[in-house]
Amino acid sequence: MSLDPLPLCLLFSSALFGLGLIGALARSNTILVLLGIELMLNAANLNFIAFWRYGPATSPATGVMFVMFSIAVAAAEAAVGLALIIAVYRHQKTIRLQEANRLKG
Amino acid sequence: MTAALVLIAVFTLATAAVALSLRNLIHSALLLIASWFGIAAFYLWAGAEFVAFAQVLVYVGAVSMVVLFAVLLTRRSRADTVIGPDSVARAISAVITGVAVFGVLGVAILKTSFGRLSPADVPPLPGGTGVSSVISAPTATVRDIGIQLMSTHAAALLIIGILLTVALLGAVVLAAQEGPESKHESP
Amino acid sequence: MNLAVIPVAASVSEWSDSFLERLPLFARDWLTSWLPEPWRWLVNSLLSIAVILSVFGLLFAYVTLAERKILGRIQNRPGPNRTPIPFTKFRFFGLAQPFADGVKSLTKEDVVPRGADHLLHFLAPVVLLAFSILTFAVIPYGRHLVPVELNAGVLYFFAAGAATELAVFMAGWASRNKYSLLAAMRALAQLISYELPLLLAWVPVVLVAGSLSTTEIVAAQAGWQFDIIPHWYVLTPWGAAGFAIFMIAALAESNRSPFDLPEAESELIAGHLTEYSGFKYALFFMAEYFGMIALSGMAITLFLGGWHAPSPYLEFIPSYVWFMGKLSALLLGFIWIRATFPRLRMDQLTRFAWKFLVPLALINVGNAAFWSLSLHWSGPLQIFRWLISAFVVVGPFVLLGRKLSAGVAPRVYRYAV
Amino acid sequence: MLGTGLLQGLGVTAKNFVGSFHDPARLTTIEYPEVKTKLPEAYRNFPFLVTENATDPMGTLRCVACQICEKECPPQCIYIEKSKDKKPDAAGKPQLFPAIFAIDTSVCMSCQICVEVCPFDAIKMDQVYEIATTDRFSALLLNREQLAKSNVYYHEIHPTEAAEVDARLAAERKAAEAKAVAAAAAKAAAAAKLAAPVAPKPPAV
Repeated sequence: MSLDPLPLCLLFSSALFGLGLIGALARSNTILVLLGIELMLNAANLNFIAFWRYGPATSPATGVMFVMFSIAVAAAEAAVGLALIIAVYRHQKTIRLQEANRLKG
Repeated sequence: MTAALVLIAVFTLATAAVALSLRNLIHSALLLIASWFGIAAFYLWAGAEFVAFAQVLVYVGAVSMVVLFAVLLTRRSRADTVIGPDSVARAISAVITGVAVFGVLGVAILKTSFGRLSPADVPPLPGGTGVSSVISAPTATVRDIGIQLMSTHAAALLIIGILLTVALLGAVVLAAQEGPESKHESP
Repeated sequence: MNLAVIPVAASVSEWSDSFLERLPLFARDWLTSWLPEPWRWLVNSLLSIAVILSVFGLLFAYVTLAERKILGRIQNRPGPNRTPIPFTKFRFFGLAQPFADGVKSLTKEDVVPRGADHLLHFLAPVVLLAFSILTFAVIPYGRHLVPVELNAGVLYFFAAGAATELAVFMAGWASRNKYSLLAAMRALAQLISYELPLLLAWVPVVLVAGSLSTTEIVAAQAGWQFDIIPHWYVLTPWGAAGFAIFMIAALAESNRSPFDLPEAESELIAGHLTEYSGFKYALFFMAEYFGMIALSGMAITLFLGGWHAPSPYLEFIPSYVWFMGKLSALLLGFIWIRATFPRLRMDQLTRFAWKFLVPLALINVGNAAFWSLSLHWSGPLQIFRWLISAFVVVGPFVLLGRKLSAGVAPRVYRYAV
Repeated sequence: MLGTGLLQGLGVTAKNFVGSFHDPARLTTIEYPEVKTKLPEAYRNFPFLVTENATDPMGTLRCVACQICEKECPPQCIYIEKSKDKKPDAAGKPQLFPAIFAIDTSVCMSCQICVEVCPFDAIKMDQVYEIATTDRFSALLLNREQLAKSNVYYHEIHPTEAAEVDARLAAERKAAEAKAVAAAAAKAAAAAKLAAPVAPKPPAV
């Protein structure tokens, strides 16, 4: 096992990605599924920063830029996703994914 | 340096794991916020302080509030925040999938030689002392980020602005209470 | 009043290295001189943390006393003046009052509702206090006194401040009291509404100063016109508007009167603090005052020239004294406002934020952009620049103000002459 | 314009603040334990017994233990035991006096009926208000010694009323003296007429 920072960062981010995946697949509460996806997005951001810091030299702030846009997109995603959850709840009175299985509102 | 990284990683992963396995939704959400703090700490550790503060501002300040409000708005009683256990088969298959993905990624990372990128191979800068701290150590000052945003990434910035506006309007439209005429439809 | 033509020499005054100016540094070095070199750095950091905590802890204690005394004087009463020095008869105008309050709140019973979420109930005040103390790290207290120099200091300040909302939610939810929860939701609505004008109010400063670092923002406000008019941002049209918006939003963010309806001690029980007692309540109280002090410090840094003296003839007074003087003045303003204005209603509060402050703050950003674009204007064009900028502030203010107060009959103040 | 009212309000509070330092008419607080407010003359709470002489309070009580107040007291908070012997009062007449005079202030309702029915102006209403005690039984039961207060004190707390009472008492005493003198003179005349060997007796009531 090497102790270089770059592989460690990448392992960290892939572990976080795996956790987010487990959460998104295992839980049936929509909010938790959304949060799992949010974690996976964050894991991807970690990779960008890790490569920006230790990867081959690119133009000065590309990794940082990417993460910033990604955070903005994540914020939009969270807002719309949670609004969808509230809309679903209003129609179906539940946010368990198994029970929210009708196409008709 | 590495010890700090390991500490941050353990904190982030532990809070995330506990958050995703807890049955109390509020506790899950709060622990996830702690996990987001851990990620911000990682950004700080990596020297991207602007991103770290943006992460805290956006995730802890805004997304957390949206999540907590959503949890509170989608329950009928206080007991609803504690959700029942999910099916075991599902959980096991999810864990298998997640571990498999992590395994594949991990093996790939460990097998890859990052070659000239690893700090040992980078010639120390003149006057530099610590090897790992000076390797490329890219700096992204706020000024750099601002200039980049306004020149190279100007189009992306505009598109993000439009995206955020559309997301705001969409969220409002989706979550807005329907008019009184559709009231009789709801059970 | 051209900000670009500050000679660099003017910002480095003869007093910048005077003994008084460096006194805190000397004191620190003297205290740590016996330590071996590698430890000195750590002890220096710990020492500055200890100094900040004790100075602002004491300031908190005496601001509460000053608040009660000044409120008393404004209502024509003497205020608390009884508490003697312990075991003596010397009262000194009740200067021991804050410590008596502290002992009282420490020894009070800590009541936690049976159904409460004990861990979160305990964590809420701790989180709030921790984050409000974190905000003290980036404020430049004096010429040589900046605890942490961050490239994105202003952003750090507001990121650390964002966690207060979390604490409010935790307090309301963990109490297991529906009134607490409702009040926490109302408090969150207020905090989020006023976060926006607060953030927009400092954008013009960053735009003109060209930096997010607090030290550089202070340095950009150095120098004087004709040796009497300082180059502080508050003395420009957009700066004055930004300062006013910032202070109003700061009032709301720190739950101060007239925006204190999350707590509203005379009407509601105590909002999200209903189920808190004893020292936990004291921690909330402390965090509220720390937040107020930190926001005032940030306002000084952004708009009031930081630690700069208002005139070169007054520079012999060390910079940290100037900072503390400005801080005291702003805190006095907070108290004065609390004594004067009645509490707003919830709908008035949010309408004021979204329909008045946010548009004004957005217009102000444009105004600052115009200001920094017209930096090179000279001669009579400068007067023109001032007029345009002032008009962009006053015009929307009058129009929006008329719209805001439309439908409200002119009030007759029977008792206020 | 928006905000002018706010500025006006700030002006008012600022004026109050400054005024409270130099204008004593504004700062009306009386700092209680050191400075006590002057109570209105008609203020009353619990009764006390008037003595003529502060140096010998028990010897100069006006009370003659007639027990009218004890009978009239609605909550029956007064308890009196008559003395066995008589003592001369202020006018020099031998009178009974209360061997025990106790008022239970936990029962007294400050109705002042005892004062109104007293034919001797011996019981009056007091103005003390610092009467908190740590013992709610015996400490609230005031005895003769605790109740006795001098006429001078009465003048201090109810000056007009006390002056009236004094004037009336003085007039009564004068009338009584005049009557006594007249009676003595009549007696002397009768004695002279009879030329009786019996010595004149001191005048009875």
